[in-house]
Amino acid sequence: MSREDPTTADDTDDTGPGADRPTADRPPAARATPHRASWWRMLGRDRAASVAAVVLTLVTLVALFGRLVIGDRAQRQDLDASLRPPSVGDGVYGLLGTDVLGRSVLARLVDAAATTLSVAVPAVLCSLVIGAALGLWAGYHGGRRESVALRVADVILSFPSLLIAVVVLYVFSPSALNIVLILAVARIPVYLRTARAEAAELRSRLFVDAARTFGTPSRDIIRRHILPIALPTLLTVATLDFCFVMLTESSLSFLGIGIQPPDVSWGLMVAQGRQYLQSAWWITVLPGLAIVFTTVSATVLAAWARIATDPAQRWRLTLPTKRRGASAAVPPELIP
Amino acid sequence: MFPFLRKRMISSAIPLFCVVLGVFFLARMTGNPVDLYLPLSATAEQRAEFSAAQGFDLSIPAQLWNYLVDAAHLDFGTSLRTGQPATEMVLDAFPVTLQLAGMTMLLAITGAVVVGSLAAYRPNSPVDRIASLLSMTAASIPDFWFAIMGVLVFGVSLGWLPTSGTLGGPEIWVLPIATLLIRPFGVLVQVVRGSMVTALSAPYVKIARSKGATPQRVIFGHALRNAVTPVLTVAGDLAVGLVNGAVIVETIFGWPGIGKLMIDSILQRDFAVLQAAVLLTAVTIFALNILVDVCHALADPRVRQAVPA
Amino acid sequence: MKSSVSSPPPARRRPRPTTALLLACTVLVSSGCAVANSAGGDAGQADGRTLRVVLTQEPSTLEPCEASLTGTGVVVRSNITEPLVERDPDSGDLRPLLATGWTQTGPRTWSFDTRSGVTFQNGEPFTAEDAAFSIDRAVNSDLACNVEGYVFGDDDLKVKAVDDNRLTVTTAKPDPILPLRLSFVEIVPRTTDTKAKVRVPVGTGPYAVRSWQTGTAISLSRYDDYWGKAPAFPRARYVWRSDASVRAAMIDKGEAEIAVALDSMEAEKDTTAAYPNNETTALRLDGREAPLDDLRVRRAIDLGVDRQGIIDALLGGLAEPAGQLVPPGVVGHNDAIEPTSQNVAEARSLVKEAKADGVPTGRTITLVARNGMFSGVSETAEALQYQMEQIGLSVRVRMADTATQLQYQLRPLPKNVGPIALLIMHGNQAGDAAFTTSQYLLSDGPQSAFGTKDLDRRIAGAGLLSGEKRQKAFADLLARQNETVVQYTHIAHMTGLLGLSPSIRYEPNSATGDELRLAEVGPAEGAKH
Amino acid sequence: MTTNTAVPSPPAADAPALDVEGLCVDLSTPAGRVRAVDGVSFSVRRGRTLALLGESGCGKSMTALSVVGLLDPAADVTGGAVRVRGDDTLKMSPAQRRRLAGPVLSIVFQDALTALNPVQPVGRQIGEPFRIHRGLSRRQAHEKAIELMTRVGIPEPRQRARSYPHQFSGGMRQRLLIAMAVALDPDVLIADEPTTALDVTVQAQIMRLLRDLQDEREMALVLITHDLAVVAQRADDVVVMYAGTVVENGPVRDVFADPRHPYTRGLLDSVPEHAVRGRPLPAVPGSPPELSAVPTGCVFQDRCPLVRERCVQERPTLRTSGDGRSAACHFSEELARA
Repeated sequence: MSREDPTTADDTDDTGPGADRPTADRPPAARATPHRASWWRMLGRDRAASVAAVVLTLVTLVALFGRLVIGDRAQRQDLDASLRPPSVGDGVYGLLGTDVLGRSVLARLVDAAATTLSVAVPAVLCSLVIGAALGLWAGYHGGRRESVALRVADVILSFPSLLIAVVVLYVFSPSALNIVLILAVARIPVYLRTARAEAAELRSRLFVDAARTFGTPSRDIIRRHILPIALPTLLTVATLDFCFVMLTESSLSFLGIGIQPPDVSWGLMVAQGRQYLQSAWWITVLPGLAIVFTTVSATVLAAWARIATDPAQRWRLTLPTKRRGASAAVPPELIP
Repeated sequence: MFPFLRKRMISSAIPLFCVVLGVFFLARMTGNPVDLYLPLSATAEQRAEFSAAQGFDLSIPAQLWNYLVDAAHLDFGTSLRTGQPATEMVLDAFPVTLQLAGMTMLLAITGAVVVGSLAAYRPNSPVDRIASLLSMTAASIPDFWFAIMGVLVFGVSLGWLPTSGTLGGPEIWVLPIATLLIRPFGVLVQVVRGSMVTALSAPYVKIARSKGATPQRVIFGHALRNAVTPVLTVAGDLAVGLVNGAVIVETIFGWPGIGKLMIDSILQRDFAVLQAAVLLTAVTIFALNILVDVCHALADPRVRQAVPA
Repeated sequence: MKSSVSSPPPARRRPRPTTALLLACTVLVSSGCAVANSAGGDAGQADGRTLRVVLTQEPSTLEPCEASLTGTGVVVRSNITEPLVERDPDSGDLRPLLATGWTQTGPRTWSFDTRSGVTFQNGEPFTAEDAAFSIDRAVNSDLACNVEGYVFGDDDLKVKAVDDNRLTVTTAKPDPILPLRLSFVEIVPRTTDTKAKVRVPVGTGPYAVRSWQTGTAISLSRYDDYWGKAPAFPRARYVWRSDASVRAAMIDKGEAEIAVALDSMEAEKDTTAAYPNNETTALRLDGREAPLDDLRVRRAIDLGVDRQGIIDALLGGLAEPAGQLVPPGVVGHNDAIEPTSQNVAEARSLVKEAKADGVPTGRTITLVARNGMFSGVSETAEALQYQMEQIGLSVRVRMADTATQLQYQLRPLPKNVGPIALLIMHGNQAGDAAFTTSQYLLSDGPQSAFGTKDLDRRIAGAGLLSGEKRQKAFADLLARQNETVVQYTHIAHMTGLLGLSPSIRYEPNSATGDELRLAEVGPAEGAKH
Repeated sequence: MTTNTAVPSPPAADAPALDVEGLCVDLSTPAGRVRAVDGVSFSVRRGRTLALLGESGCGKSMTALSVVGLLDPAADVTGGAVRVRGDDTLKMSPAQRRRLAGPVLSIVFQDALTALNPVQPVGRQIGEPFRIHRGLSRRQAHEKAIELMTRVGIPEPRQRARSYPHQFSGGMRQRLLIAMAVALDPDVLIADEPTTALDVTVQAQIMRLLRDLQDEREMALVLITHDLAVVAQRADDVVVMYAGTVVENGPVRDVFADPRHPYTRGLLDSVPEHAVRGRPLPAVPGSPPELSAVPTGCVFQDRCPLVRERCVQERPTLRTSGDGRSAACHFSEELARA
């Protein structure tokens, strides 16, 4: 368990947490409001995190509404306009150049944002929900259920996920849905293990014991007492998993079985553009940058959110960056 | 330690059996390879004959039984593609990938410990920011893209390294390892940094400093070993993920490793080789998991004590 | 003065795990070097004596009777083993090789004189007995050789060595192109295994297999007792890289002298050479499924495709628009057929017309293509998809692997998959349209989706003719398919792109993709030897 | 072997072993930078015990950490001097400071479980100062560790030296921590709430051990605590802190008998006649100000029963009276008379 022990902050630095620290005479409920208000302020104080938030918001907006703006521009081919370099002279859609089929790279980036997110988000959510549910259940109950769940995770992990993807996608057609399912299944063990570890540690805590003696059903204990504590870690892992999912999807495209045309994803663009690396860098570099920017932003924001949701560390975020002490960029639980 | 190892091995048996079963069905899912191996105009009789010779005409349970019996004798059959024993092909390819992955993990862990510790020692210093940004970027670069860039830049433009292949001196290792390395390295730097930051803010580190310990002593003598547990876990999972990376790297650089062998045997519907390769990989992954647990126990006396329980 | 003792000697301070790590490191490095060294025996340096060729993939086997598989043939044919007769890739004429001459002695019987003074690489002399054995082994055995199915169909041949230098071959039906068919049979010594395929062959060719490091390289060395002209390079080595940019990089870097199948955008480099490779790409429309069962829709697709645009943008401008399945130079090629030029308006109106007649033109057509079929295949599929949608059809692309694509390509065709437009690439290596028509145009041809009785009859008839008549009959039936059947939307006669190091001299020809004759490669003028 | 030649030689007997003067520590908080320690001064001689007394958050731990140079990155020393053997440690390079850490200055923390490295055998940790400062071999350091463990009363030290922290009870762990701190006979030992986490009987043992060690080694002891009883029994002098400032100091006996600051007085008044050791600091009505909202006038004005107009306007300075005592109250004389 690597979460910083709250006592650490207390005995070394008893004024550190300052105003945000709960004091005995202030009921916890009263604390909620100022905190919510200070989220923005905390975000604003952290330049990296605010940039990351802006990038992610932008990506999300583009993914949600981009297609409405570009219409069919992402699909519109013009073989005569093949491989035009980025220029300001060809209107908005020529800004980032064209690909080999004469399609606007800008429009394709926009279109691909939606596809990329519509693969990555469901895949991550599926594995998060299933993995976390199984893991919490296993970890809370322990014993045989725990070892069965862990062994299942072992089995899934020991199949190379890329190969399963290749088999399934070649055998059943390589649809976006199949990609989502494959990636979701492949990542379940990660959440399962993380959730189990958290639940196993928490199950012996006093408040869980207390709940149990009151006859609370275990389902409710898990939901009300264990899940909220395990959630920040799980969410961090999930955020960082976006990176994995996007990269794997890209690798699948490299092998020719990722997203199928006419759909387009960033990974597919990188994979298809790689052969033009020397002659038309923009086709492959720009979507690659989109992946990098999005995942780096997600990582930065995840690290920030993790500290922000940890009462023992939150205060650090309110400091100017220069003197922020122990802020873990990535929690140790991160399992890519 | 030994009862622990024994227990882990026993508990691996059932999952491994599941893998054996899973591999079988995975391979069957890819369909009958008859089209690939017979002439385009092969007659129905020829097809039937081929299927019979390969045992594909039997019912699935019967095929499964034969496979299990043979597997119990460590006989995984003959490659359809090359006619060689599958076991032999797999064992030829395995060391290549193992060395590639081993070197990669070694370098990734060593590099990540150094860089991550430096970053963690002065959080939010320029060193830390650069290290964090670079590691996050490294972790999100598509590996095939990096590989091809590497070939073009270091192989062709600069001419420092061979473009690909396994023929040559130690320099042939650079690009494949670098390609495999970027993601684990990027991720591990962040993990090391995170857990080192936690460890370095722990009271025992303050105590060590109060004894006059130098920064090196503080980092390597005190904090690192406490920070190592999450690093080990993540490193173990990353090592498992290297199989995926190996598929890409070996494909691009023409390395005769197990990743290439597996993808080829899928594309060629070479069941025997696929089964043997996946099984060997799975066994390795199980062994790796056990190794990670052993390392946990070595690193942390509290885990060691809990083991017999 | 400063205290020197505050930090104890580093060696003592190092925790044990570090030591273990270092140890592991050493072991790994040393074992790594071991592998590198073991593979490095064949050193990959440019020594001017070794011709280094980079292929797309490792041949699965070098069995000569599989030589009609491109991967195997490119290494084996005319390098390690040789046939009795060879086809000149430029003129299409047959030339004697291990046979010095041949005559048709009866309607179904041919007689071949074999060359004397030829020895196999194992030292045994070549006789007609070996030729008979090789034909028997490839065509009549249970080995299920690829040559058998591809070239000879189901019928067995009767082969007899009359004496050491003459053999007779009798076919079940009259076969005017038997010598052409026999140009696909590679001759092996009679001691070759008849029960199983061999991995490493022995032949009479200019090079013999020296070693095959599985997964890494195949090395050949010059066969000193070769009966013909000795090749320029004493050694040759094949390696394989599946990524085209890596193959191109190896030429640029000087790590290989020849690289096959480069991407078309490398065409502008002066280290590349383009050559027509006899391959033709086409969309095979499954006329059994609506809306493709309507002739107007098929014709509309043919009209909707922008061949020149695809060639210029995606195929590096190297290919030629196609109007038929066989390229020029093949017997049966119809010079009168013009490639359809794009006419979107007409195509649209045809689709509209069909729709008005109740044809479900909105039904989604699946465009199946194979990864790695040619450079730019997925972009081509996307272009076709777009162009088909432009004329009012609904199309999705499915990129498949070889095995999956074969299921769509070969009979029995998959059921319940809806209308399929299959991107095929057909290579007529033999130079006679009979090989094409019987496979792709016959209603029940192994690679044909449908046909008409009329066309079937014409195919059968043409196959029995020879000379000018044969040419005309096939040419007519190819035009006929374009008018009445339109199973194929022809796209392009393809061009292969070879990477050639400046240090060598080689003229690729239309057969290069199937048999890369190392003996024809020489050092460049002025290059040091 | 070598000696710690870089460390300044011990000062004259009557010079203070530790002299803190006008120490100011700023802390970055959500509300901006605040002054967590504001002009704290005190000094302590060898063999003497000084108690830093105050409620949680009054800055006493931060004062201690600044003295040993272990402040959190969020905090900065912005002024003052910490003189050890006559030299200001705040002006030293990290390397110079490291040379002091252990042989001159040493600290004991409250929570011995987290203060001991969980993955190292305790013997190794206790022997570490010898390895760092005296250059002893691992074996020699181990022997020294065993000696020290014997001294602090660990039974079977030879066997237990190879055990790990989690295998010891809380009291034993505190003993180990103390052993580590006194390993090199420091001039000054700072004990930051050394007994808070322990139960009452163990507390007494630990305090006794500390006293014995202090007597034996002639250390100056800075005892940070909020336990009045401990101060009364153990300390020679006391510094009472409130909201980052010193409100009163002087010999314990005098201060406790006759507090000259209303805060001290409040503390003492709230204790029953015979205070039970280990009782938390008794409540003075109200709570200390947030560091971000320390009033401009007297820091204690919000809770002071004697607050007047002047207290709001003007912050009282620490005024020294002739008897070695000082207090930061405009009306300390008044209080003394009362």
